[in-house]
Amino acid sequence: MKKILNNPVDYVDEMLAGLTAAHPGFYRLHGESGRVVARAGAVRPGKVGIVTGGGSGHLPVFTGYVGPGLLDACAIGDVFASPSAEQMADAIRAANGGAGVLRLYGNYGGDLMNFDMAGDLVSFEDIDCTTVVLADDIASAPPEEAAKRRGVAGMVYAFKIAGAAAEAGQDLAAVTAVAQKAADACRSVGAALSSCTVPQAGRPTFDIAEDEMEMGMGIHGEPGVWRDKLRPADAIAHEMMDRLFADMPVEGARVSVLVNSLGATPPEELYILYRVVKARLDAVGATVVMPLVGRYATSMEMAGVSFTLIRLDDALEALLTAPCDCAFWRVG
Amino acid sequence: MKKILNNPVDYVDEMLAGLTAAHPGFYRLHGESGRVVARAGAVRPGKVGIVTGGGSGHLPVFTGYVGPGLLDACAIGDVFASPSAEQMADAIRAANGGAGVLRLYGNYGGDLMNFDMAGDLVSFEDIDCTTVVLADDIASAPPEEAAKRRGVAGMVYAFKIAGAAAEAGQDLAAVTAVAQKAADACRSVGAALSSCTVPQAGRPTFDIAEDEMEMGMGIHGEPGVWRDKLRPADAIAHEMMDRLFADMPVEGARVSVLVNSLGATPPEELYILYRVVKARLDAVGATVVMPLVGRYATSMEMAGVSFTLIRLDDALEALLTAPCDCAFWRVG
Amino acid sequence: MSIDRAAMVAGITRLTAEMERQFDALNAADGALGDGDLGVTMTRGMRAISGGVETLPDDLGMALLTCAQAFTKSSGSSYGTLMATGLMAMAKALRGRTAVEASEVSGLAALARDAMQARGKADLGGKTVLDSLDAVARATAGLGDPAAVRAAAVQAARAVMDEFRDRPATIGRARIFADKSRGMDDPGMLAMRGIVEALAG
Amino acid sequence: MSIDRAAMVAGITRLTAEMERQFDALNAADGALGDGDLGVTMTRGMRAISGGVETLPDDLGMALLTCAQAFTKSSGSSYGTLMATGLMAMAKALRGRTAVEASEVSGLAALARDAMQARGKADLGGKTVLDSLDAVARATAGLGDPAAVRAAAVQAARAVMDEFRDRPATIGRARIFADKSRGMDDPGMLAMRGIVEALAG
Ligand SMILES: Nc1ncnc2c1ncn2[C@@H]1O[C@H](COP(=O)(O)OP(=O)(O)O)[C@@H](O)[C@H]1O
Ligand SMILES: Nc1ncnc2c1ncn2[C@@H]1O[C@H](COP(=O)(O)OP(=O)(O)O)[C@@H](O)[C@H]1O
Ligand SMILES: [Mg+2]
Ligand SMILES: [Mg+2]
Ligand SMILES: [Mg+2]
Ligand SMILES: [Mg+2]
Repeated sequence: MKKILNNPVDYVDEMLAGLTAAHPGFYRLHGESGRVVARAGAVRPGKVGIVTGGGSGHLPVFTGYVGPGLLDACAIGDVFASPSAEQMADAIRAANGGAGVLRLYGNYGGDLMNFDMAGDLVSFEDIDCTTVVLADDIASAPPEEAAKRRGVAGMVYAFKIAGAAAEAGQDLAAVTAVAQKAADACRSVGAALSSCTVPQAGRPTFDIAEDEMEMGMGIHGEPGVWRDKLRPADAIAHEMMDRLFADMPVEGARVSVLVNSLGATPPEELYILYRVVKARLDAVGATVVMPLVGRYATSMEMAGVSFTLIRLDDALEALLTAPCDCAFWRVG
Repeated sequence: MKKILNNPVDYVDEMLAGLTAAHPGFYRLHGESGRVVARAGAVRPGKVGIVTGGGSGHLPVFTGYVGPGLLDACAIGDVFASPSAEQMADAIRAANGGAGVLRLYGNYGGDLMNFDMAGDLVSFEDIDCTTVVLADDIASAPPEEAAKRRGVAGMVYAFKIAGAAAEAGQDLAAVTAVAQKAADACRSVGAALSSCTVPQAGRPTFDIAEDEMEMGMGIHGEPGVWRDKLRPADAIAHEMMDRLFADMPVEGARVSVLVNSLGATPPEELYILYRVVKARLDAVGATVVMPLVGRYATSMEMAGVSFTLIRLDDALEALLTAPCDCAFWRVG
Repeated sequence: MSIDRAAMVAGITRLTAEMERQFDALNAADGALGDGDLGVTMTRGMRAISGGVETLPDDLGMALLTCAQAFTKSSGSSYGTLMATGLMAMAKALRGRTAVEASEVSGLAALARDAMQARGKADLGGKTVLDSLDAVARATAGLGDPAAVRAAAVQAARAVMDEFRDRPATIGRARIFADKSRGMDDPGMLAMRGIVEALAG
Repeated sequence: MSIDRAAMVAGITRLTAEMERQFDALNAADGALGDGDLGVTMTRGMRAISGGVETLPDDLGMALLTCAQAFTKSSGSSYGTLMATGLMAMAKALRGRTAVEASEVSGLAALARDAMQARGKADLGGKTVLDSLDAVARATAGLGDPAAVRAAAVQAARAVMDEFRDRPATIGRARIFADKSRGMDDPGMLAMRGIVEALAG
């Protein structure tokens, strides 16, 4: 896939320059590194802060979800690379309103170490930090090793729910608990059809034949559960729903579902898939609340799709449907 | 590019089934053909209706923009093919609140003939129709032949502005006049990096080498002004701005600008381009109102970008920034 | 020997069969520079008309209106809409009539041509179906004998193809490839030749 | 002959030069199964430390803290963060001291190893930098003579590579290709061998 860029080393900084120039009402750069985006307004004293961070190349994840009812700040790494601990510490400082800060991010080795280190760095500044890590990708480890699973699009639900709790004035323990509850209630599975190119690498991250797809592949090209000929949309959707249902039964439950494009796959195809998703949920008596269909967590120009299912209770549902706003998503 | 689909002949109908299932609060299918989408609610008596129509494969264009403050109904053709006159007539009927209906669509031969024919069909039912056709693609004909230009992403601004005028209770003549003013104030130019595949054709619409791009190419692969090696992002952005400025000077004006992905090109790259767009507008003393950066008018999985510039006066600006809502875009 | 409902139904039957036969040829001709759907457009439209042939009224105007609607319903392609436009123009002229003479064919072809020109805003001489209709209208002008009208129409629809073959396309997607289009038949003219031949029987 | 600020600065200078030399080799080793940035991580970190060498305090604890921060600022890669973690652990232990004896090297290596293990949550024996540090800590335990400590450390950092080469990777992206990784050196262990060699002088 061809990319529109200048010098690859400037990709992320130029992207952030454009993002903040286009949406000054939502985002501002914070700190010296140029790699922390915070909400445009000042931090509300007494509000619990929520920070995230991770590699670039996943817009709207991570940076895009900074905004009212969502995140307070985000540390931004190079494409598919963790930001530094110092940048994460800066994001925590930007999010600090004196009531503590929740670190909410995906389960990847580098990010874990760096957010822990960032916590050490800010502990000298009397900022209380808690951690919730998303590990929603069921294809990345079996249920017995659920803690080893990668974090993928489930992040979007966790950001939304934790963000609403913080906005509502809940304290750090309560925000952390509800974020953990949301993370635990999410299951995702993806299928990739094509690769994408990390600008500084200059060539596709992985190879996949013109008529192949890979079920369960990760958002950086991590191996999935099978690779085979491209199947019809309905067959793909059914298998993904089978896998989700096997991991988390939702009979009679209230759920939300995210049918997410990994980037190049157009909304037309997402809607074709959504027919099956909805029919399968109807068939087990699940009620769909606020379904999301679109590009919520991507890998640049990768073609493919992921489904994320979240099982709701009253508290989660109220927080999910509460207002939020950012340049990429708005609820309420 | 690989596609997630079932039988290609069902692509559009399955897409519409999914779209209406996912967003029943916004969209409903109207009429017998299964190819007309109308707003979920009833038509407000006395409100001017606005209909559009065209080929599928451009989401959110056309169907996506049905909603409060935007369109009332849309007739949907096969991928890149005009809907039938009968379907357009049905869309007009769905949009009719007794105050007349504006047909607002892009300058393509088949659509023109069919919307005219549709007007003949509904004229027996005492529905007054007016027409405004978007012809904003400056690469498709020189200024002397501006009426021959194709309609592209400028449609988004025209939908927004006309929709706000209709919502505000303006009469058919006024809505038509302001839609025409918006159409006249829009200029677009695009650059394509890769093709896309019409499902029933099964192969890419056009060929372009792995290291090439085409400046000015149309959204169905119509030839542009040059094809050459892929250039750096800033060079592409500068040339596109040069071309827009040459066609419509905006010194000191208030403008809005849409930096639009044709599909596969990710938002990261759009923001890299937006830096230059904003700097060029600043340099001529233009004030940017509500810039739009994202996927507003696409060609499925085509890689590439288009810029649309609209020159605003007070009336256009007020209508542009008025509230609107649909599954893909929300203002206010 | 004037044209009445029975003659029209017979013509429809022949034309439907002819379009089925030419399905691939018309798609291929359109696919060379366009979207390749002309065979689809014509077979869909004719099948819809044939399917409703039992209930066609004796009023030839009303019958042609029904035929026109079959095209507006079944297709959004240019040719379908132009066919509907031409049929509607003739329908208006024949409203209330149950028979039409061979001597009127020329005038009806001209009516269709003009309505289609108004709708499609193309010029005569642009290598489109308009040029076929124009040739038929001119070749049959002044003739009254049914056999003579038939022969002149078929001959004109064929000859006009040779006349335009080497000109560049001026309409639709094919216009973009104007140079390439020289030496190729316009698909709409090709379809009209088949229509005229089938109706002439 | 204990290790003081001057010895530390000399070690930093040698290590910085060594990492520049190994830039391509470390990137390539990491690039075989990982993201290929290990040379970048080490040269960036060492350049930052070298750049601030003039203002390093005499307090070895504070000096090591400064070194740790150079890594937390310059890189988000795992190895940089692990380096910072190890340096911080040693910094805490040496707070207020201006000299350290060779006999303490083993204990400091063990401190770093344990802190890095706590941070990265990997197991010993997993073919990572932890195993290099563990080998150094064990090989130097009970030694007090500076030359003997140096020799034992270098020898251990080299020998551990041979010991682990044929085992599968268990950490990071390389773990995904565990089978492929047999027979290949772990890039983090490779970097640690260079670090130990350079510091040993
Ligand atoms: N504006 C027009 N005026 C006259 N004839 C036209 C016009 N547009 C198309 N045609 C005729 O229709 C034929 C193409 O029809 P069709 O395949 O239905 O077009 P499309 O699929 O592009 O809508 C052309 O060969 C030409 O003869
Ligand atoms: N969790 C961990 N525990 C111990 N060592 C680790 C861990 N993660 C990485 N390493 C070491 O770091 C090396 C890779 O470092 P680096 O290239 O910086 O990783 P990445 O670029 O994937 O963040 C590995 O070879 C291994 O020795
Ligand atoms: Mg065609
Ligand atoms: Mg067509
Ligand atoms: Mg690495
Ligand atoms: Mg790295």
